[in-house]
Amino acid sequence: MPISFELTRNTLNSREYYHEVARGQMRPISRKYDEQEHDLPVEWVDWYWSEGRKPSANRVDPGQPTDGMIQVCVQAEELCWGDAALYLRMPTPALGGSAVAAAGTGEQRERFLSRFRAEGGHPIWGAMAITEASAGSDAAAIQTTATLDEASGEWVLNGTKIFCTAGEGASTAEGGFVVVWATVDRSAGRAGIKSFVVPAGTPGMKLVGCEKKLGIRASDTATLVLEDCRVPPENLLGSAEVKKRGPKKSGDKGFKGAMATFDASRPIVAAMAVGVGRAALDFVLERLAGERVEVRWDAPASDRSAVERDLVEMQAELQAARLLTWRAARMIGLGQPNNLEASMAKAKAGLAVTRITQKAVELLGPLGYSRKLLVEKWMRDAKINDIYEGTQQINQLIVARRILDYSSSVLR
Amino acid sequence: MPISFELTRNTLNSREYYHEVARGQMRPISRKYDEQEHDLPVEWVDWYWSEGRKPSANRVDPGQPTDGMIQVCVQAEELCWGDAALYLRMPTPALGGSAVAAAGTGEQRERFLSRFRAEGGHPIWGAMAITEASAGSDAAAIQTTATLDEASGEWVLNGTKIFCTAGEGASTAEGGFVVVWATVDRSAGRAGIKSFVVPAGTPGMKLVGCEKKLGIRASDTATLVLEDCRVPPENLLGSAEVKKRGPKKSGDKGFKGAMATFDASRPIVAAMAVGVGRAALDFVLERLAGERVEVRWDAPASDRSAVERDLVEMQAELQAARLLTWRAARMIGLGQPNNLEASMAKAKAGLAVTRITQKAVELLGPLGYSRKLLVEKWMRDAKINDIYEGTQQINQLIVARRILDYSSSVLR
Amino acid sequence: MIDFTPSEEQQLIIETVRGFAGNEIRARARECDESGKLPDEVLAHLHELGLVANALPEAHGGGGERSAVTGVLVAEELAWGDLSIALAALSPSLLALPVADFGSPEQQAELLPRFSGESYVPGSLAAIEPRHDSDPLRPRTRARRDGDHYLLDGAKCLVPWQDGGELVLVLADDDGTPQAFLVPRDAAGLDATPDHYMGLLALPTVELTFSGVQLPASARLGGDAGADVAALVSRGRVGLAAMATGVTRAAFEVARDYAKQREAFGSPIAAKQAIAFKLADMAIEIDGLRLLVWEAAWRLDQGLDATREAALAIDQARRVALEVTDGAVQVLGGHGYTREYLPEMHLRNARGFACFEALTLV
Amino acid sequence: MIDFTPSEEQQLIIETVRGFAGNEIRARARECDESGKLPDEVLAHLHELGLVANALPEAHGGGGERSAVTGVLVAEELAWGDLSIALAALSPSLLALPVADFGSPEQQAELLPRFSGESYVPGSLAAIEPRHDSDPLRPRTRARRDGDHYLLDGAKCLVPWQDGGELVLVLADDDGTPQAFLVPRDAAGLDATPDHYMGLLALPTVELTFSGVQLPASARLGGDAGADVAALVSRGRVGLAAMATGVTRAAFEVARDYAKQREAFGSPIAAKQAIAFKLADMAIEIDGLRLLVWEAAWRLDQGLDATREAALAIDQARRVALEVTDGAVQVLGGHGYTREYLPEMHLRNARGFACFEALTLV
Repeated sequence: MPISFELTRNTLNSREYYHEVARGQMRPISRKYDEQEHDLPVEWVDWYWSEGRKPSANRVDPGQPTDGMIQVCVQAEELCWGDAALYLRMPTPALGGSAVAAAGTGEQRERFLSRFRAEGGHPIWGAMAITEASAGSDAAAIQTTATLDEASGEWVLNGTKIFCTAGEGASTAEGGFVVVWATVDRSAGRAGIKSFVVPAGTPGMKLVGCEKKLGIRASDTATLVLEDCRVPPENLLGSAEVKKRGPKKSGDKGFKGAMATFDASRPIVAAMAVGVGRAALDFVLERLAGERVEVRWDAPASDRSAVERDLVEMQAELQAARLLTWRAARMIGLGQPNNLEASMAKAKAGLAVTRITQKAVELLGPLGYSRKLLVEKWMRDAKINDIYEGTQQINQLIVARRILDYSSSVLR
Repeated sequence: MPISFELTRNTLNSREYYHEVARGQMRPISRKYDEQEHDLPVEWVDWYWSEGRKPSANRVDPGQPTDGMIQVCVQAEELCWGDAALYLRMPTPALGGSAVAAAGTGEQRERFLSRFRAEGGHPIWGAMAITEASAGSDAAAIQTTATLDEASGEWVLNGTKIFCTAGEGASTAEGGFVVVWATVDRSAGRAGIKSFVVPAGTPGMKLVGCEKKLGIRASDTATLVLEDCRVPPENLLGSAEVKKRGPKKSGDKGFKGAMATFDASRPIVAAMAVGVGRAALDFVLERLAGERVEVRWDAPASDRSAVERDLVEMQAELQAARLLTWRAARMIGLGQPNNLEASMAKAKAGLAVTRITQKAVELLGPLGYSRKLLVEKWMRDAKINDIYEGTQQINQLIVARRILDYSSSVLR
Repeated sequence: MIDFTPSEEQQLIIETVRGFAGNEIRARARECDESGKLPDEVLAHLHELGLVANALPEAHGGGGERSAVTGVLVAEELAWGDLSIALAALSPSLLALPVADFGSPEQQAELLPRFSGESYVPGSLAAIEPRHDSDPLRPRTRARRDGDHYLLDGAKCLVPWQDGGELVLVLADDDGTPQAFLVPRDAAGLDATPDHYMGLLALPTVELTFSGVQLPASARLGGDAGADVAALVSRGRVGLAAMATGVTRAAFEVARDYAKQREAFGSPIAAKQAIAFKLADMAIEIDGLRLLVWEAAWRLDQGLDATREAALAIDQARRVALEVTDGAVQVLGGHGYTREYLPEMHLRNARGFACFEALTLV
Repeated sequence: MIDFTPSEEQQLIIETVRGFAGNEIRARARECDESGKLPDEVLAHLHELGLVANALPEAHGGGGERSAVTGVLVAEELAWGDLSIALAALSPSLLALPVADFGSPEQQAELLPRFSGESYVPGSLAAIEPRHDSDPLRPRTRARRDGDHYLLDGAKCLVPWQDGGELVLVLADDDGTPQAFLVPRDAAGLDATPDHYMGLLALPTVELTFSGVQLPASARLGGDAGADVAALVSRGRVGLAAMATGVTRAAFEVARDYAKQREAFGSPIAAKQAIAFKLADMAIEIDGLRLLVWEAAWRLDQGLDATREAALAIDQARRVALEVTDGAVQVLGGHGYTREYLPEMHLRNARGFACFEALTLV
């Protein structure tokens, strides 16, 4: 394909559809579930389960060309333009599904994921539980253990997981599941870390509570305790074998494989960020245009007002973030390694939308700061993009290692 | 003293005098010696030697209150408002003098510094030679050696020094001197580093040449080679004894003492930076005012033009840098340790004036970029402040260690 | 002679307020933010310290020690404790200082003693309007002279409105110049609706609408010449910039302490340059901001024009407040995003400085 | 379908130009900067590659392969080699492309073949004026219609002015709209004085003054409707933003390589987060800028309006060019401040993007 910036008809149709969903289904309840922090947004969850997840819903014609992962990014952008927290509360396999899809067998994919496509039933969620109180960006420091009970063949999990997005739904609604990262052999370091699918309601997995947060308050960020939580051997994703470090550290491929899930998910997370940033930017542009404050695209920098300059820069930053995101997404479809590009997109998008939404609050003065509008909420929501799925700093670190050709032992 | 921002009459008089010097003696030859990169600015050097250094010249009445080091900062600011490169080319003991004053005996101070106060004669310079090709910010990595010739009692220096400010004048004009840092015992690390006064013209000290630079082109940034360069024992500053590291690392006090010279010099260097930044800012303000572009101080941010906002921010940044500088300077007079505050001032001033001068070029459009005006020169000159006397990064490091209470082994 | 050392008396005040802020205010900050309520006992205690009364004229029961420099020193420490509580504690100044500066002898005699009495009486000033380009010096709220009275029309927002206050000082346009009017809270035609913001959750604020509110001519401060509203606005900017210094210092300290205690990859995250340099930059910016605030306050005390210096201080305050509090959230990572730690509140409060005007006065 | 892969033909061009830029241009960059002279043999060689001629109509000896996307790919690579040489190598476009777009058949037949001939012929466009608020779309240089001719009055600066050129295209105000005029370099009343800047030292530029320069009516491009000068300016911004990408990439690479090789405190400085993260940010910003440039160029090729996208690209280019080149100097420390290394030149050149307009066209 030559260089092109034209979305396919499929993506355009799909974008139009999700924009309408965002506008019609999400925006009207945005403020409500920001204020009712831990309540389940039933209107949204039920609508998505009964309507939104239908294969036909996204208006994509499988017989026509698609933009592949870019289309997924466009959808995520639209829905997060609607409400990023409600997006994260959608009953989907989410990151838990990505883990099963990436590391699971065909049987496991069928067993855990098909139920999300089955008609009827009640809403269910998937989630991934990695972070621990003393293992944040440093996932290799995980303390949760998985011990093989030789007698039953079961794995016995013990530990506490925090910051588990969608963890309340995934751990409690029958049919959902949490993919838990745990170490089977602490002496093996990263190589000893494995992931286990823990079905909702499994005895020993206990929901302690959800974080009270700055933003994305409709999203259930759970703390889960695992106490002698038993899962059958067929719930281990990948091999049980621990490959101790060889001379070239080939031993931690299991861990690296797990981390690679992020290369696929980061463009989507970046697209989500772009959606929040665009929500704020669209709103500010429209509101100020109503006050006859508009960007004169052909004006020289020396003649711009301060507000106008901000609006230009916000749009440039958002578009740069979006294009970096699409590039990383496109590489997935082309089968190209995108570790560098995915982290570039995530780092750029997180920072750009944090700044854009903060600036949007400023540009609207007391209106921007007021809870009467959603702009202040978008600023609070946006900040999570600098933090989750690899903080700004972690993504800078990944980019730096790649451009310098340094291993994680040289640059840390 | 209570909090006050009122300069003494002495400082005001002195400022007025040096402003006139800057305007009358320096500005007219600024462009000339920027273009004639390695030429000695004879008008300036001769004027300073015959007039400028007279004790009466600075219009300070010793019987009246002074602002102490702040007065020195104000003088440096004015002269660097004139021309930072010519300031660095002034025939003074400069950093070499600071080293002698800080670590030398009374006899050494008299022997090396009095000649700068003596009437008549020809211009002479002092300089300090620390940096080496493989020892920049990492001064402890110095390779230049000083070996004691037991027979003669002389020290024999060998090595190559780069980035030696005023090194051409100090190494060649009879009567001047270079303070050379060298190790007497490599195994002792920092504790083995001592400083030696090498008089201009000492056999074995050879001027290799001066750097071609982005800015401050009138300043001679020399490379000096020391080949079996012999200095008498009485030219060693401080004790010859090497205190090996004790359990509490008290052993490197000699090195630390030498580094402490920077605590005293950094406020002055920061003030020099402020002078360059103010030159650009004053010019832009005046020029734009001529075009009826002015800051309305009482206007709200939402009503400012982009240029107006820049002008507000530039002034705020410059004043913040100036006040941080004066605070660090004031502490010297009060006998308070100012390592943290001096590095804060240097870091802030270096960055602020780099940005201010870069912005000044932008605000004047093609005029700012043109060599017809001095703004582009000030941008080139200003950048040195982010680099010499401890780069931006080194000063951030010092500040970080202080606020975190970390030693250099924990945070490096 | 230039100096940066508070006087002994100021140092004593700083230590007292800092101690109280650290022990009493900080401990309640989160609870107040979540509940949207001010701690009455804390305000009562702070009132006993006489922070506002000290600045009022002795003739009206005050301490006669008006000093903007002392004011910014106090404002920083209180805001270091908590911004909402700081604004509430100093809100009496919003009425008392303008009356002291521009009120008639009768107004001073009537109003000032209230604020130096035994119990805390809140003040209220309406300077901000509900539009993107709100400008305290060019209010769209209009005062129309009609015979021996004024009629006020317009709207204000972000007006502190604690229980127990009787008057609100309102900035309104009077024939092209901004003027300040003393308005009874229960005046006919004045409607107050609680409003809510991203931050300042503990401070009760209202949106006000004025529909032909009738006031006697004497309600306008400053006699025939009127009040110097520009000076009031400068005093407001300097006070707010001082509070921004306090908020950012609080956020910085949480981040610094967290970074030293939190380990990742085998060492404290503070030992990583990316974190350490960010903390260093924060510290530098906070100190730079504080010195700008001090200079502006000093000029006010000298009777010099401080419009420019107030503008420089608030300009830096807006930038620094956002950068430092956002940076603090970032240093804490996931924890910074939760309401278990204070920086997210500091960020919400700090972003408000972009639109705050005259929420405190020095 | 969205894609970010240059076509095979474009890839070949990129590799050819990159190879030449790396081997031949970069090696001469410093010498040209110091001497203030362009390397004729390099320009001759680049001309042989047909970079400009390829874009001209086949009817006039060109390759008929006009593409802004190809143009920005080439511009980035050349500027990665050296900005002055890149501008000189592509300067024929400054005349040839506007004539191709808006010239009369006679003008095209007369002028275009010159630029696709055997030897290199420079072009020249005067878009910038010597004032702080220079605006190519609102020139103060005025063209006054007087019967069957025009009279030009005003001043321009930063006009590329290599030996061998005969014409300069001048943007002037014609009764309220900007128009483009073909002016012989030796026209009476036209005075050219060499001018000098902080950067672009190797590129000869002049300041022009027009004192009643008389031109035939046909000198105005575009017939009765005139030329679409706004489109020209957009094409200029996109081209310049592409060159900014190249300059920043060059500075970044020097900094990256230096940081890996330079040791301090026992390890390469690139292994320190403060340096490594700075390099990471540079890499991200450069890639983001490039994609904005590509999108704007793609829109031009699609015949879509690209005013907004060109503005976004040049806005980012100005910021990124300064930040990255300044950062590169910083990474090199003392060495970065010397003219032994290239980043200081990159910084001087990059700062010019703040005022550059229409110094190249795609």
